[in-house]
Amino acid sequence: MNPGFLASQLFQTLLAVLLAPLVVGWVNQCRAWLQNRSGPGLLQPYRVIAKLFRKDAVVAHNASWLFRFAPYAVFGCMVLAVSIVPLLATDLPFSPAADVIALVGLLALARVWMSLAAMDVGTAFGSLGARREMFVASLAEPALLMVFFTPALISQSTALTTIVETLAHRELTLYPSLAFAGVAFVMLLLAENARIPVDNPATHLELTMIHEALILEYSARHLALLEWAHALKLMTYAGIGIALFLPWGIAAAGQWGVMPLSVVALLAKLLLGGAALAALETVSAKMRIFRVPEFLGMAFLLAVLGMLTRLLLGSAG
Amino acid sequence: MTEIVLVLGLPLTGALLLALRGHRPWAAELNASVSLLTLLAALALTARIVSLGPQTAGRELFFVDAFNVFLVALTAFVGFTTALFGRVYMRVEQERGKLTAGRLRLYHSMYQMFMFTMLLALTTNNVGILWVAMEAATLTTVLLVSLYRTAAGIEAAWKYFILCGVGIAQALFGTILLYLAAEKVLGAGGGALLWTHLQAVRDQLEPNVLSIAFVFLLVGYGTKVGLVPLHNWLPDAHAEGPTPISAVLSGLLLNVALYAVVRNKVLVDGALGSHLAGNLMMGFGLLSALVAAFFLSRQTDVKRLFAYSSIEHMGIITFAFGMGGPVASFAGLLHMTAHSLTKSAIFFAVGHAAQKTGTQVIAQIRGLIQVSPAVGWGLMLGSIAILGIPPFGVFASEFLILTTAMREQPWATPLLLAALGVGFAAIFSKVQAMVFGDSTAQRLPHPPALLPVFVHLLLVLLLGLYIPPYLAQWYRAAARMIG
Amino acid sequence: MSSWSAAAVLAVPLYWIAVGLFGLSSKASRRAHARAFFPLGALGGLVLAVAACTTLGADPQSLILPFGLPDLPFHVRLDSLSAFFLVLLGAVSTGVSLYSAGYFEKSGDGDIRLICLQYHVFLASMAVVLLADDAYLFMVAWETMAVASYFLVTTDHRVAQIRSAGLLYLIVAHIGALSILLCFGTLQLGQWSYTFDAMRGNTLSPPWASIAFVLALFGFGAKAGFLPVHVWLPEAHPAAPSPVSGLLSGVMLKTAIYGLLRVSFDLLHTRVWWWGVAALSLGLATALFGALFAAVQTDMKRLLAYSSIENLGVILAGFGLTTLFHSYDMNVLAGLALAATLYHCLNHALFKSLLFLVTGSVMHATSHRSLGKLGGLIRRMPWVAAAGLIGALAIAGLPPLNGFASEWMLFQAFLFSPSLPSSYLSMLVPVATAALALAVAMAGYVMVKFYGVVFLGLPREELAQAHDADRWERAGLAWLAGWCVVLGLLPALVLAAVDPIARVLVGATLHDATQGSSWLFLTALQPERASYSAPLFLLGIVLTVLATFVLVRRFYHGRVRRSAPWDCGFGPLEPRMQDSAEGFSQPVKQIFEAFFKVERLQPSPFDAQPLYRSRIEDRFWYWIYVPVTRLAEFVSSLVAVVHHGRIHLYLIYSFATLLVLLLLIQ
Amino acid sequence: MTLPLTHQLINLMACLLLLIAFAMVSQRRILRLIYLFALQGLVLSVNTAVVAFATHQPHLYFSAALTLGIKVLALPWLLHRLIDRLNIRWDVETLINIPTTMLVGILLVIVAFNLALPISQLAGTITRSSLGMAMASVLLSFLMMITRRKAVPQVIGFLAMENGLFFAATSATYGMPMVVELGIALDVLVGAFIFGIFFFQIRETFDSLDIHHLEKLKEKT
Repeated sequence: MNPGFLASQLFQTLLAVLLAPLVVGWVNQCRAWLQNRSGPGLLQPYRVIAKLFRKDAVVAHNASWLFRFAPYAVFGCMVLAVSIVPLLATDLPFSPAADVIALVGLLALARVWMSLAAMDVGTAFGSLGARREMFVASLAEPALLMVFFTPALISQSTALTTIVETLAHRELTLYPSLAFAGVAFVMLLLAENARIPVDNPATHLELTMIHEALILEYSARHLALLEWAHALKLMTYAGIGIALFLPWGIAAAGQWGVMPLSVVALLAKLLLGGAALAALETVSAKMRIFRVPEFLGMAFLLAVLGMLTRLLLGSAG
Repeated sequence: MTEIVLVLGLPLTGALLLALRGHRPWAAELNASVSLLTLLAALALTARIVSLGPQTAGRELFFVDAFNVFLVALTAFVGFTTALFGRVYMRVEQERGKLTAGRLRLYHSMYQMFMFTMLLALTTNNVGILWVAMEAATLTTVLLVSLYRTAAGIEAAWKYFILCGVGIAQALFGTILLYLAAEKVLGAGGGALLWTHLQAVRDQLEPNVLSIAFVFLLVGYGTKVGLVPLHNWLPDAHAEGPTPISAVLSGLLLNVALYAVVRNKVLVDGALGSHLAGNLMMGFGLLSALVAAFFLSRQTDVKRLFAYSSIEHMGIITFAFGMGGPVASFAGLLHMTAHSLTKSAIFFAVGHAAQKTGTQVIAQIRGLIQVSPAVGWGLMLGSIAILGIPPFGVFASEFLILTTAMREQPWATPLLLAALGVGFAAIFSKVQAMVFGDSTAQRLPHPPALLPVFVHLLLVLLLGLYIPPYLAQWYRAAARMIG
Repeated sequence: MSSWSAAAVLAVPLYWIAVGLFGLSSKASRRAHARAFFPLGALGGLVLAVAACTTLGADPQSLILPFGLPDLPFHVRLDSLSAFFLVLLGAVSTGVSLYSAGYFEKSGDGDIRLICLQYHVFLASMAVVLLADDAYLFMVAWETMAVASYFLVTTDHRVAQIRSAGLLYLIVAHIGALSILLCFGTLQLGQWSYTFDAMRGNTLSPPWASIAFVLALFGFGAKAGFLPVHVWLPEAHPAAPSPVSGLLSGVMLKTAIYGLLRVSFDLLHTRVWWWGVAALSLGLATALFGALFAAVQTDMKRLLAYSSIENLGVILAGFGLTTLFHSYDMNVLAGLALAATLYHCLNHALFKSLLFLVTGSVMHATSHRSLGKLGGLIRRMPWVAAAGLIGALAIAGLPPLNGFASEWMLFQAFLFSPSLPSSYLSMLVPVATAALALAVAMAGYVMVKFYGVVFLGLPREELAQAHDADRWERAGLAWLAGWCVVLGLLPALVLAAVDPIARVLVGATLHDATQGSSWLFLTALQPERASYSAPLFLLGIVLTVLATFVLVRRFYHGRVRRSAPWDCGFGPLEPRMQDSAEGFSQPVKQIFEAFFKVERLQPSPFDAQPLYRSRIEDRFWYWIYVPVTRLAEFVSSLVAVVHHGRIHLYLIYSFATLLVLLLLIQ
Repeated sequence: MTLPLTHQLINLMACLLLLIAFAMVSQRRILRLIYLFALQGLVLSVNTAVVAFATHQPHLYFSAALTLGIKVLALPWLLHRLIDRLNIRWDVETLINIPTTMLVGILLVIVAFNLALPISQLAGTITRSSLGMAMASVLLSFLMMITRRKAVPQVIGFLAMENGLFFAATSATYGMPMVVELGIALDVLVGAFIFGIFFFQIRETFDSLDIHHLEKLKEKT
């Protein structure tokens, strides 16, 4: 592969990794505005991470190697995930190494590491978080696959590159089946990124918390990595959403000419998306933990419906 | 043919000797050695037949062909091994005061007498003599069934006597009708009752008479085969008699009775040109297998259990012969052999188990392999063999029967499947409980005679894995004869 | 290929039997015995695997042995399909035998000589099942396999549950075998033509072919643990010694898949589309069932047994998809589905046996099987924990291990099925895919539960005596774990092995099905269609992880302080505050309550020592098995009336029989 | 057409046989049963003799003598002694009511005749109807065995059945070959002896010859 491709890959990855906390910050900021609070500022996440990195780590007595290794693994998986998704450019050198199914697998891998690490210390909260996380995931993961399969049917491929090219770089057609998939995807995004109404990262209320319970035992650099990884996860989902549902303006790899344009497009989409997310979170209320399966079941159903409509309407769907 | 004289003469003289001296301590050894000599004679006879083909002897009074000579050899062999087993078994019974010397004498002489009648029934060429021998077989064993003089024993013997007597009377009537039909063709006199002659003219015999005759013969000999619903004597007699007798009843008498039925079936099919006899036999066979299977699950007495399993297997064999054709008949013969070897082995093992635990009640026999692994494994392997699990010979025949049935009588396969499945579950659950777990057995004064058990099982294993060519030839010839 | 390898393949079963017999006769002490004979068995497995590997793709070689029935000598045939499964058998048995050398030395129950004999006869019979080329030999080997494994399962026959488990197992196995027997009965042409060659030549009419297929599906399903004949599996696998459980689950279940493939693709020529649909739906139902029940188990071996049911369900679904494609002559797609199916067979064999061996070590170390007593073993037995981690990640279908690769291919195959001609079928696909996805995701949940509860957290009971596995056990674990990784990283190996099979069975070269696949890339149809590269994947993960690690270390090497975990300020944390196994599975129990038959014993607030117990039962037991046994009992009670004891009655029977027959023939 | 005297005689004997069979079915007293049995034997042997005379078969005379010896003299005498020894000579047993038994008997006769019809067509011998009669008496004896509750009458029924068979053999086929005849006779004799032994065994075990003692061996239902 020529260096141009490699460069664009590196560029996208770095950009995403650096941009990720900003997105979180932006969402929080929007939420603050919508709730008539003056927010902590866009750069707050960076400050948090930086501070955490400088602190001394506290690790429980009986924590094993797995506990200390997990943050790196999770972070690594997330970086990989974000570099698979075509944020700026399609057919990046890495994209043939993993299609959407592999992407889902990668996210699952990260999740499993995190849950195992949470169970390692052996506190009530850790296992509680792990249980809830894995359970939510075990419903969300198939739904996510279903969401992917609708465009995969449209583009006759599960490779993100091909999907994006089919959807974006051909003449514009409206796919009703994608509407279903889109709604389902948003619901999944909320569930997977620990946002209201499924989870609320702002509290440590044991009745409701999922993500926070998982990382309760972590501190300092480990916590920083996990937080960052969390931001990267949001970034990845945003990227997936963009690639599947508003793929316009994504450059083909190596076209440096178009690259700035696509950066701008990306930022614009992220701005809009973040604002929309914040709005969604603000208007909806946290639901009881046992309502979550119904919520996800709905998403699952919508995703399947999407596939069915696609099959029903044939090429028009 | 001197062999035949020996085969028949030895047991007879043995019976007379033992009738006089059967109560002596060495009587058991004498009994065994006579059986051994008989076995040798039978082998010689077999060798001759295999080399020279079917033969008649004694002014056509005897006729030996592939079909009956292999039964002769089998009978002599099982007779011998059973005598070996009985040697130890009856000694223990005597020392436990269940038998007096006088009864032992009765046992020994009647045992040889029984062997004589079996062999006579097999080797004779005369349908009438066959009948006489079958009746005599009943008479010789009936007193052995009541040998212990217990209430249950006497009851069982009485039922055995009455039911088989009545049945055999039907068979006599059938024989008379056969003769009636035959003399039209062959003229009055001895010739009209000889297989060899009847075979020759079987297609000229009057079908009407023969169909009626076959019904009487089937009901008659079928009673001794233990076909449902004529079987009711069988479990009682097996359970109450001394174990060696149960072994020979199951292993030999049933075979010989079935042999009589099949012989007649050949004639009748020939005369009718229809498949009437075959259909009747298939019906009885299926019914027996099915009913026996459902009986099995309720048994609490181990010997009754295996008596019912004998009914089941006789049903399967009858079905196979009824189906006919080279493969099915071959399978039927193979199953006969395998069944009598296995079943007698099982009865040997069960006998020792019952003596060790002092009871025949299944619920009180536990954990045999704890105390005496040999008995335990003998019972376990024997049951596995009889349940039709390879590589034992019973499986080979069941394989052939089932696959053939699937092609020729598909309707029957669900019934067979049900019978085999239910039977398997019933027997194995009980056997497992007896063999495994913690033990209730104790030691015995004499070491058990387990050689016969494992010799039998080894032979059955051989039948499943490798049937020697001459044996195969022999089966084929017999199967061809049965058609 | 060379004929020596075929000869070696044929020799190995005999060698195994010989080893078993020597083992039976040897008088060595338990330790010496285990050390001596099981490694020999492992050697046989290794030879088998290698030799079979070299025969892959070669033309079939057949041989006639002078045994068996007179007109039906034993026919033996070694073609690619057999070779593939023989490789599976060899590879797994190598690891398991190595492990057994350490295991059986320690485990007290059973006579080692008998175990050795039964163990090696079991291995040999499985090999013969795969080699047999006529119905008789096949059935002989098949039933021998069942009986040998039965004796192994009931090794510790003093325990009542183990006895009943063995009984149930053997009964189901025998009924299944009978139905396979009838299947062969429909396939043969009569007149002693029981060889598979003859059956290949015999084309059946569709109805008869369907009967044969259904019989085969039932018969082999009873061995593979498909619904509704799965009940024996969760009983028998926990009852057996762990290496045996590994073999049962890893290899024996696969022989059922082999038989299914052999019958429906090799012996039967007619294809009916609904066979595929039946197998597909049955498989998915089985997979979901297994996953859900695995999630709520509290005994680690039962949990693994149910997860076996789930995986076999996935395999059956793949088989069904293959049949479906093939029935519409879409051979390339059929090839893809077949490749996925076989690949998953191999993977499941490896990681499931690995996990069973892990449970064996755990049981030896702690003498506990119930998850409620374990925990924190990662610190006491690092080796086992590491092996277990690999196994758990692999079976959870996580990249870049082997479980993911096969599931990836299976999903690809599913995504192609909208191209099926019938619209109903293609509508079926989303639902099917969804079910599959749900089962796979649930597997992840199950494995986190398994690994987390056994190896992580704090010991729930005092497990001070827990010790790590010994040399032999480590060797076995390492062998299997290593293959899990290798097959995950290099799917190309497996594809190369499967290709000849696909060519024979569905008439498609995988080269079309997976164009542009290289050692690096695994693709479905065309590269732009879909591609996945495990090595790059691993590379990516490793690189990024290393990079972050180095960077963090480089810039932020702050101290690490050890302290007690945060206790929310209310006092010391106890191990019992962790999730128990029941607790972990509680959400599943709650959401999918309809599937389970749950008995809950709830404590009242006033109990002196409150006790909470909940038992999960299998509804099928009450839907099918109980009624059937009741029916049998009822019938036998009816029959028993016949034997009434009165001699008059008996005379009347024979009298009536006589009259009826006489009137009948008139 | 009128049959020759011998044939009429044979038919007469057949009718007698059947009559006696009916009589036995309805007979309560054991002693009388034994007499009836002896009578039946007599009829049998006479019949055999007649057949022998009609068909000039010397060996049938022997057979007739044998029958006379065993069935008319030996067995009845034996049974007689037996019931003396067991002193049950005045035993009376209650039967299920006679008319029904009779009715069943009639039905059996009809069945038997219809069955025998085709055979008699074929039988070119002098025997025409006698076979049907014989079969009827066999079935009747069977019926008798079914209805009896005591051991001895059951045995008598069994022996009567043998008589019927003999009659069939002689009249339908001019008797079986000699060797068979001998064998059958021997079996009957031995059988009778063993029955005797049984009577004593049963007696000493249950001190009664009532068969309802012999109903213990059954399936638990």
